[in-house]
Amino acid sequence: MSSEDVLNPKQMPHDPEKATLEGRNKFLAFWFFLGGETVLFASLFGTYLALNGSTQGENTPEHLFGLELVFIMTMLLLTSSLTSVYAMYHMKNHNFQKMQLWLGITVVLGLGFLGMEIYEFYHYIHHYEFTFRSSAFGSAFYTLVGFHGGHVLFGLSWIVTLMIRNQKRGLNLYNAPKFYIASLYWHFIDVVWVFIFTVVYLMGKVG
Amino acid sequence: MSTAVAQKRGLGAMIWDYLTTVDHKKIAHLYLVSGGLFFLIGGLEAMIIRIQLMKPDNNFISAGLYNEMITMHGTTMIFLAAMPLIFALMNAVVPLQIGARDVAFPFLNSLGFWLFLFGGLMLNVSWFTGGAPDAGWTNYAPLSTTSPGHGVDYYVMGLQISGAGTLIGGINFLVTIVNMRAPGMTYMRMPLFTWSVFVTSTLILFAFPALTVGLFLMMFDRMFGSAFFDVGLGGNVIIWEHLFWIFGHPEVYILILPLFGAFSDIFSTFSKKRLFGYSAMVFATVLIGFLGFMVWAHHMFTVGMGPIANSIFAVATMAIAVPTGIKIFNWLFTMWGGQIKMTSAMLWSIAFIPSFTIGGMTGVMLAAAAADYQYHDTYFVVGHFHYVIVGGVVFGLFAALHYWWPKMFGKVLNEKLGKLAFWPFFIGFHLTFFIQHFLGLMGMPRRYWVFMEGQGLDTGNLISTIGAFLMAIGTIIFLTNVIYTSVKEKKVSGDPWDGRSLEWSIPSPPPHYNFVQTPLVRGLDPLWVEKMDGKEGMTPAEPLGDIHMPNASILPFTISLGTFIAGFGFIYQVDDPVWLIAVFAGMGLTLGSMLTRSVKDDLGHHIHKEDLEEDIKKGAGK
Amino acid sequence: MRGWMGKFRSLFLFGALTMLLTGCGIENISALKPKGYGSELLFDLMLISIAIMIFVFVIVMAIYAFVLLRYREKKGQEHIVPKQTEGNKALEVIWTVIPIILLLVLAIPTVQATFDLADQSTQGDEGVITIDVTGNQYWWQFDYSDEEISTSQELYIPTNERVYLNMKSSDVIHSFWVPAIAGKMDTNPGENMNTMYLEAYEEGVYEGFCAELCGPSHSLMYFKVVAVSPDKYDQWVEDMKNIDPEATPETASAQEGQELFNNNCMSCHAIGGASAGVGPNLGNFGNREKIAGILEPSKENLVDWIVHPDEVKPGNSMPSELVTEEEAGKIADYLLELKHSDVGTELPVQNAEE
Amino acid sequence: MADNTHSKPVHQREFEKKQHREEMKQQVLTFALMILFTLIAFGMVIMEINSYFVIPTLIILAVVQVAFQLYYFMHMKNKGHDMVAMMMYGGAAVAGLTIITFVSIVWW
Repeated sequence: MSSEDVLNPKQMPHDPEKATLEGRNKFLAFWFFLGGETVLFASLFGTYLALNGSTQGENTPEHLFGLELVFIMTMLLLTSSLTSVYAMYHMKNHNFQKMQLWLGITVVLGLGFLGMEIYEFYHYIHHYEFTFRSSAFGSAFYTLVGFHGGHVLFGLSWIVTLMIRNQKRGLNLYNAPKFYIASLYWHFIDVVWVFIFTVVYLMGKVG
Repeated sequence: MSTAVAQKRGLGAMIWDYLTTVDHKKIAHLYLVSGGLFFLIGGLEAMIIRIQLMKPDNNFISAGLYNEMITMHGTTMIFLAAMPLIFALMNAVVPLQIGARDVAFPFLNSLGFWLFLFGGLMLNVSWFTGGAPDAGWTNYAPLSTTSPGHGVDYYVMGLQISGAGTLIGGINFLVTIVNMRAPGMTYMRMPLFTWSVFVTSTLILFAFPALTVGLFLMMFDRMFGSAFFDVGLGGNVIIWEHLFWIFGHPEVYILILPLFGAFSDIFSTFSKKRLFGYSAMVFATVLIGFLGFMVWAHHMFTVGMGPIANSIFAVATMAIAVPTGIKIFNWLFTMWGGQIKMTSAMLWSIAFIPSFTIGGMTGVMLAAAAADYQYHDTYFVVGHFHYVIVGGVVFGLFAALHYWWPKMFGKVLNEKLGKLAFWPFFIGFHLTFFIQHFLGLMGMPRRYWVFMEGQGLDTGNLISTIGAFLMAIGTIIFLTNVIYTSVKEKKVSGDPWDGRSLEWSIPSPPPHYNFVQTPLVRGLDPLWVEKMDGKEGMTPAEPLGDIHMPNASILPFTISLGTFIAGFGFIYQVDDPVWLIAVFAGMGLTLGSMLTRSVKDDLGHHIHKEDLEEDIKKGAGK
Repeated sequence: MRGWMGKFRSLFLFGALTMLLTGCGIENISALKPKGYGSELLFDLMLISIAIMIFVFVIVMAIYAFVLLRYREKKGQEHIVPKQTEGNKALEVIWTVIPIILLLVLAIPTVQATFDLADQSTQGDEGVITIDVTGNQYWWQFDYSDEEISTSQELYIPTNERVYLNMKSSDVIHSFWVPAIAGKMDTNPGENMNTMYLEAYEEGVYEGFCAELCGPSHSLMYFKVVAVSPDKYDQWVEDMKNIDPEATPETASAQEGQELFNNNCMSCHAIGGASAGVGPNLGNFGNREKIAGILEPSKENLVDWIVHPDEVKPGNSMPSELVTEEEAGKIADYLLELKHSDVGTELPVQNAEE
Repeated sequence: MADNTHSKPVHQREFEKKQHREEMKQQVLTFALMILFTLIAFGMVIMEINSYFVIPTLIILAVVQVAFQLYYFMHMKNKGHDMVAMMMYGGAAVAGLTIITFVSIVWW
């Protein structure tokens, strides 16, 4: 298949994201990258678990965390995972406009999550004077959750860039893999969050 | 762009070509040159260390400078010399061995190189800006977190940048090997070098993230006041040791496995026999990679992990001797009954077997956790890992370079000079490092700036220093050979060694699309199979047609340059917030380049059938 | 031979190995001349592993030599194509199974020794000595908490008794290593404390090292372990307990030195009594084998060290030129007179001979 | 490769659409279960049940949720994911070892 065909939106196969060699390469590479990310986050989780007792005072996990906010954040992120599944569903049915719509909803939910996380950090810093520098627990907490937040931010910018760039020309074999791996990334962010709310917040609350 | 046009151009155009190239063969050249340069720098540092230790109470360099030397020697040799030289081989050979026209992600391939280079440059800039890192290549906290000056900051930023490059390279080769194999090239028909690159890339994928995290924690502690390794605020310094070795031990296998693969190819080619026990070799490679992840804590036996953890890691470590032993015997039996041809490449490989066996043996001795209470951090360990890394990796690099040099540059390295370089290096190597085992047990700890008179260490250290000079002479002869060959030697055919694998079925150096037509692979050692059937070359698996190739791009360079600039910003913003400008400018350049790459369609170009026919007439078809 | 491997020593290979290895190194430094329980145990473990490894090496080299001699390509044979053997199941099983057995043979004593050296069962029992070891940049502090004695650089222990060490660091990671008596153990900062034990068989002055890179003067962080008979040890404890830091020295110069010392040095150092904290406790200084762990005990060297500590041990925290050279001479006179206990001074210092 | 880009017969397209709908149903069900698990997890912590029971349960719930994400949302259950699964298992193994290490032998 020539590269001109790749940009022709009319010829869409069943799995547009894996129809070209380039697409298959991207698909595989991205999964491998996620395998590496697993180790990256495991190292951060390990560090957090080793240090979450080193609170140097009363700012302990039990004392700090409020579950209401975390619950809403979890719901937002879980839902955004479903909406990006919807987006991919429409991609496979070659319905570009609906895909864009659902991606848009995903982005809005993601922004909501990010906003609440920023609020949470702000709250800890100003209300409890619990900062990155105040104890080893503080460093580990902000690093782990912050790394995840950074991933959310990057994921959002990525999806938005893709949406804007391809708004006019629709779905084709060149950009389908890009959309697909962006959605994989978004799911992975959710995977990490499941462990964060379990290990950091819920287990922190249990003590 | 046709290949004919690309031949004659000026120096500026050539530099621009290398800055923007995405061709795996040219990227191999880049890795080779920069890795070779760092190898010389690291070697120079080693010589300074050996001169300082030539006699007791020596005062050749100061204590602080000595610590910088050992730190930079280790860091340079591992990250900036051995790794890129291996990447040079991977780039030069793997796509050819599997019958591919390029790697899966040519753009990322180039990005990986430039990140590595800028990371390496960053580390070495520290010499000129008030002191190199001085906490050892292992950079243990809190010595590293409390080290004054910016040396350790350079370590952190330099390794972070080059580490990102390595990770990208690793993923790239994984996908290349999984997706880009020619028709008929099943996994169990891949040459052992390709197999070992596959396993190595997997190790890179899982090992480097741990280093990334470790370096981030170190960076946060040093530059942003966090408390991971600050015991005063509840930090724990053992975290760094674990993260470092979770990365660091697989790193050792990342270094040695590709060269195991190269040795397998070399032994088989120069014995004119197929590799003995091919499937056992593949299995052993995978097993070594797998076990490589379970043994990192044997670097930490004296940390105080307790007898249970120490015993578990001791036994797991010993287990690695089994697959390694399988490999040694399979190599020996590959030669058994063969027609051994003593080329320079083979000479280095032959020398590797006893050297590496000794390294492996001392490795098993070190694995005995309790006995390690005596060996740990002494010259015994220094002797051991140099037997593995020089006797394995460096010998392997020399062997592989002699073997694949004609494929990379079209000329066989001069054999006489090749053998002349071998002997001083080989003898010097054993002189330098064998005695160190004894020095260690006689009471010489590692990383000692001076040793005292009257400790019985004088003679051993002097012998060691003499050996180091011999190794330097060997290296100089090899460099001479490279220059001599490029000036004097004649071009050779595509298959100077009577090769067995696919890379020897195409001209040397290969055209930039490698294969005019993708070959059809009909068995292990595909070219040998065809030769035995009396055929000239490979049977094509596709009709002659247009070839799709990726476009060159300057963006990998600018992305990496951005991280380089931002790195300085991060280091110096501690002193003066003005440097944050550099952080933002650098990140801006990096992210801007990434955005450009993302929104600008790059569909590559085609080489047309007519041009290919033209090339075939000139001999590209063979 | 007290080691559990003693019986096997008489076997030829082990005997030869023992002879060969114990020829290496200097008495009271080398790990190859074990003088204590730990080092002997580890030396035996080394012998077993070396013997197994030599066995393997000999086999590999025999095949290697045969192959290289027999299968070199000869002139006129260039066109012969050798038989392309795929492999050999039986052989491959053999060289998988035999190494596994050999490794098991090694693994069992390894695990035994590892647990043996981690044994702390008698710690805290009546009469069992525990000493707190603290690594500092670049000196060692030894606190005998039961006796309220604090010393530095020289660790006194009784022979043939198990002495426990509780080890930590006040700054960066160090590693405590006395090759002739025991192995080594890291001293970690923070709350990660390690415990090991020493048991010396013979009286002697044993060399100790820091074995973990700890800064510019890492290689100058020597210390001594002075093993004396239990009686002499009790005498030493008695002497050290009775140190009177106020005692007036004999010479006038030393008396001036005492005053200078009290005014300039006491904020970091102490003489006798409990631990000094910042700098080493200088009790019994006049009887030390070495100044600062590395210099011969002469007035000249001591003055040099007091005035220019950074030239002797780069990067250490003692301030330079705190006193003039003349004042330092008086302080040196004072310090070199501090001979609180003669115990151990009669033992030969191994470094003199070679 | 080229053949599946040409226009397909209508019935095949219908079949594929139906397939997608089926899969979508599964995914919505998965989502519902994930929400349920989350509710249980939060509920247990809010009700302050004995922590010896809660912590293992929380971890199991999280692992199951993550498996749902990977296998259903990210399609790891589908064909052509062998290599993917291998690498994810590899990553998970290293991740597990790392975490076990950090909760056991980075001692105090």
